[in-house]
Amino acid sequence: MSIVLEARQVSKSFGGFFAVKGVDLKVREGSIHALIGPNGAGKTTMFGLLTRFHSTTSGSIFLKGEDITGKGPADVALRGLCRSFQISSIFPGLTLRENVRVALQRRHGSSHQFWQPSRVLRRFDDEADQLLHRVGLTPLADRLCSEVSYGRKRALEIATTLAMEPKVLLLDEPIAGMAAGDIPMIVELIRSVAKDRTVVMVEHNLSVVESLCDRVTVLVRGEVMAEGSYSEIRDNAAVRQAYIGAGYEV
Amino acid sequence: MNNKWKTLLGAALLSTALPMAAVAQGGPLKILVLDDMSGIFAANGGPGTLLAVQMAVEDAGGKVLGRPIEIIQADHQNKPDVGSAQAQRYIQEQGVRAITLGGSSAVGLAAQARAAEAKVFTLASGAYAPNFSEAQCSPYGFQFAPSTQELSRAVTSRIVGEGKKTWYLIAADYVFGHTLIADASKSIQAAGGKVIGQTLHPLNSNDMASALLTAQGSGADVIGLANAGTDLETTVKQAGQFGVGGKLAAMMVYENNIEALTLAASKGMRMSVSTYWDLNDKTRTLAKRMMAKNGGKTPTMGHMGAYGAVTHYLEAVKAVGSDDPDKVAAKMRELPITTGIWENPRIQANGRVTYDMLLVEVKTPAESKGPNDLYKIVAKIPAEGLFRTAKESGCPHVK
Amino acid sequence: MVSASLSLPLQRRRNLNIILLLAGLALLAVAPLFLYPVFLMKLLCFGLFASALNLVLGYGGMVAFGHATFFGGAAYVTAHALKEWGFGAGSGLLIGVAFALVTGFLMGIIAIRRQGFYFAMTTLALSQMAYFAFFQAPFTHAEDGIQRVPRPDFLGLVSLADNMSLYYFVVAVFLIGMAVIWRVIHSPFGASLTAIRENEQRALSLGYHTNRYKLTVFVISAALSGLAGSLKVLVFPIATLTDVAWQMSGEVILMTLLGGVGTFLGPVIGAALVLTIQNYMASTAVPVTIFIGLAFIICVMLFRKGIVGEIIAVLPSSWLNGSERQKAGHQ
Amino acid sequence: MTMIFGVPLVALASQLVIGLFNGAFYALLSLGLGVIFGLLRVVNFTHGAFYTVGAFAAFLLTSYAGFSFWACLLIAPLIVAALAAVLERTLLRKLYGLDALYGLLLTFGIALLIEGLLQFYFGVAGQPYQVPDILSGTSNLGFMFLPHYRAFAIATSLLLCLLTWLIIEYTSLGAKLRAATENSRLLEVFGVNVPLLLTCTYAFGGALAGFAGVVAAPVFQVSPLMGANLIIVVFAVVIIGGLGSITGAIVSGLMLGTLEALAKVYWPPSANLVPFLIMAVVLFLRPRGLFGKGE
Repeated sequence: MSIVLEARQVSKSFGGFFAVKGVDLKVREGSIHALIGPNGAGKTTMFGLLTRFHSTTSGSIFLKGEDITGKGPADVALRGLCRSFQISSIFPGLTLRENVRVALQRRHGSSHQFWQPSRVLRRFDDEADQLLHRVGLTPLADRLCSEVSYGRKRALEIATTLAMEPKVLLLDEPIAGMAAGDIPMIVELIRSVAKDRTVVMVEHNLSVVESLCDRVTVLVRGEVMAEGSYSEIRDNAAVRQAYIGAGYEV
Repeated sequence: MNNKWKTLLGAALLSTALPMAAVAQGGPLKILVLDDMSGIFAANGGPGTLLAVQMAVEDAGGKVLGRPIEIIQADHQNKPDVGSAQAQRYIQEQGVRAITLGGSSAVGLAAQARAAEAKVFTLASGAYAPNFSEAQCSPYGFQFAPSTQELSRAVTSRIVGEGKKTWYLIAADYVFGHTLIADASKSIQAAGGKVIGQTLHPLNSNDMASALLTAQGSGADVIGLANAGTDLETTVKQAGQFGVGGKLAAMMVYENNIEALTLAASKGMRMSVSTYWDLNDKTRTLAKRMMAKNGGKTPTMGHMGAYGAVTHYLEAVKAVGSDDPDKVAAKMRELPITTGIWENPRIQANGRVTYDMLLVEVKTPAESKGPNDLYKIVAKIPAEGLFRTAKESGCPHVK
Repeated sequence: MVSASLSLPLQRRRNLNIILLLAGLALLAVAPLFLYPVFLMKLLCFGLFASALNLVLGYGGMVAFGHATFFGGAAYVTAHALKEWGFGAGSGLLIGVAFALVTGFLMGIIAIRRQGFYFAMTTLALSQMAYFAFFQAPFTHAEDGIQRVPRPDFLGLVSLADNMSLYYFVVAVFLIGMAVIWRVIHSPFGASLTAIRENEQRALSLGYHTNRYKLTVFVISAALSGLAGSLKVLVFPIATLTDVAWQMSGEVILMTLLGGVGTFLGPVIGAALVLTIQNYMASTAVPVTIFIGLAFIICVMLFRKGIVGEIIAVLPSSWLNGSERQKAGHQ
Repeated sequence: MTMIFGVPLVALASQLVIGLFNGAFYALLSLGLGVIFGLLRVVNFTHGAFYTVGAFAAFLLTSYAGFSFWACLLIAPLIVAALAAVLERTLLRKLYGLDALYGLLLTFGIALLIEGLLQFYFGVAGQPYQVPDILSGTSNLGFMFLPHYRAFAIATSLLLCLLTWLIIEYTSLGAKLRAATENSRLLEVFGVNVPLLLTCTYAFGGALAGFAGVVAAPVFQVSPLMGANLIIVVFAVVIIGGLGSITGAIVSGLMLGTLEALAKVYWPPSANLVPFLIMAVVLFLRPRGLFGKGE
């Protein structure tokens, strides 16, 4: 399997403090890859670096062999590297369908026309509805986003990200803060979207990681402590030590 | 919430009740006093000019041709757009027939342009750019104030004559300062002197230090001040602090500036004026009446000029028997000016009022006999040869 | 999936818009019979200016504190073109707009590098720089301003000499300006802009180069502000420093805020209110800044939605579209 | 005569002293602005008005109550501080939860109101204020006459800047201030009265501006608009230095004053543009300002 996303010796410091230090990461095409580690390990920062929301202090990042270190977040999104955020990230004043449409109009290159009437956007409605159907939100398509539950916002977020048809999907704690009953729905959703693309996720819930992920990278204090399959990681003494030290059950 | 709405509704209703243009024929004859009422020239003109106009109307019996005379005042804040809009509005909405102009010349010129379109009289009693009666003259415009040419000429030629040949000029950056620089340079050169540099500053500046130091650095014999109002006061004050006070020559100083700077600080300064309160019996009588009403402040040539201008306008209206603009304008040029404020006054075809100018010198505190005793008259400069003639003025209305 | 016939609320909404439009047109047509036309024209100029600012302030979510540069700058350029180069009314307006467009692009490029109040302060500082540049440039004649600007014909056909014909010309330009704003708001670009305003991070992650959209809306807004400024020169034949001073930038923010940020008609209504009160204050000795200052304080403390925003808040929610419903709720 | 790029050294030196004088005001004002911004996250537009109020307070105290300049130097800043505290308690406080831009607009409105009221009572023209007798002389420095008062103004302003910097960097109060800037919730946990701290900070920033106003009164005319035009240059200073950076405020204030003076010597029309041109360049090269850290 080829490497789709790669970080080489990536570091990020904030005023002398290294949030991420010399991290190497290789994500194989088609895999579900988890980034785990205690709080403050630099996982979300790493996401920010990969998707170019943060600039790197040193090191480089490659997407499908192309050096994207100097690119901006919008550029990499258009190249098929899309992320979600730790806290649900939606457009609260728009309806669910409009939310998805925002992504569609960008992908179809119809986002800058200020001379056309907005009804031209209706041509994306069918595709938007299909995406909403896929995440089980069809009945709520016309509701305002700010009016629906947290779990549905997260599902909507995935639908919106999918609208970009990403090659690599970066999910930052997709089930965090979710009611227990909603979790299986999202897990199934991730499994199904991962069929034809690569997924990288930050996740604290290790049973979810175990059931979903092919590979796991453990970050501790900004550095890679271990990498391997879930079972390899589970048996790694240093990882257990780090996790117990941080109060986690493995 | 309810109250908020009521207020807004009230405001909205009010806005629909704006007055329409209502020019009542045969109603009161309206005169607008358009001046700087609170700014840097307010003490030169402003409220004092309003008082002078009120007195002129009072002395005319408050009426002309059986119509009451109404005075409206507006503060143009020295902003040309404000003054221009006010002139337009009061002409179109209130039917104003004559406007006295004071404060920034830029504003006066903007207002005169609007007034000329509507055949409304403009009496420039406190505006000193020559343009009022030259390039931008109006058939209904009359400039009673001296212009920068007359103001600068007497002072500069005398100082150059004393052997101080090189000049550095500090001027306010608007039409008055520009024309004053141009006129002063001309008369300095004519007298054999030379202008070696100049600095322009915005209206109402509070720090002249840099300009003064540049002037000092230039090595000029004289630092000529082509600004007015509080700008002038600031320059004189700070010049004293930087030790260049002895080099100053001001071209546009009013009594109120001297009062603010004190005699001690300005003694010996020379400038020319169109009139002075202590000139003759008529000026003394008028000035004493003004002082009685304004708390003892010395009236300036702007204040007395406004009185003289409005009086002359009203006499012309009376003589014509109507306020027909063309007839009144002709009559104003024809009638002799009788107020006695100026010596040998005459009105040229371009609307320029000419008279003998006075060269005055600020008294020392010892020479001064009272709070209003500020100047001694050094010389009288005959009008002939001092003012540009109507032909020379370049006023397009003069054939 | 989209049904051919509109849903009932949407239909009602559309009817409301049409009624409002017709009522507005009728009002504009007869207004000069009751009100001083010069005042009405001033109102239309400032209404357009405030609406242009609203594109950035309300729809772009950026507090721009330097729009006087475009308004007053275009006024200077138009005045100069009419007076010194003998341009006609139409070409005079166009050159003013072109100037504002270019200046808007330059200011935008620098300012959008920072967000929030940094953006506000940067635009303010840059516009102050422009102020001094205008002050120094010989063609603006410093404190004097450009005076006695002629009022030429439009395309050599329509005379604008008398106030009534000028009034209808100003109405026409105003309507064109407002139509452009309407189109920009209700376009794919407008939808992108809404998304960026609501959640810029998310928009970035969906491939939006958000700065480019902000720059575009900033430039459009600058150009329309320029149109308003140029139009004002036809009404008041003078261009001065007042129109490029930072107080003007503040005043137009007040108009927008008072009428309702992010509402289509709010800025026009805000402008009308501010100008009316100014008109009354002009004949009193009370400085207008006292009123402007008080209005700001009251508006920020009590009326953050503005007049039209408050009206929307009391309308039945079925009349409103998504973002209006959002606005009607608590901000 | 020694010449530097065609300008006599003497003239250059004297202009630089004037530049330093102006720079001292920039530093004092941008310092207060920076402290307020750091803690309250409010871009305080009222700052220019505080400066004006300080000058007017001195003018009124001296003209009508016979206070000396030295007494005014102490009392006027306290008056401004009291005014600031009242404004913070009654108005500004209510906006803390909202978009920070409302704070900017509110303070803008307050500034206009204060300016308008002063204009109403005193007119636009400046009111004179005498230099205290003891400082009224001038010294001949060889290259220029330096009015003692200007020297005094530079010295006091710099001293006050230094003092503020020391307090913030080296005292426990300063440590609290810096902590509150990072995380105000944390401080509440430690038992610090955060609302009070905010009021005091706003009042202190106001007092600094008021002090600058008193110092300015004898040199410039005391006029309602004196602060309005200054504040925008100070904004540029703050952007150049980096918002929230104390050092940045002081250094860039002085730097800008002197650069402005240089501009006056070499190309006078550009002098007013210089602060803003520098700001534009800095924004391009270092968007967070010369001394700014991450937001």
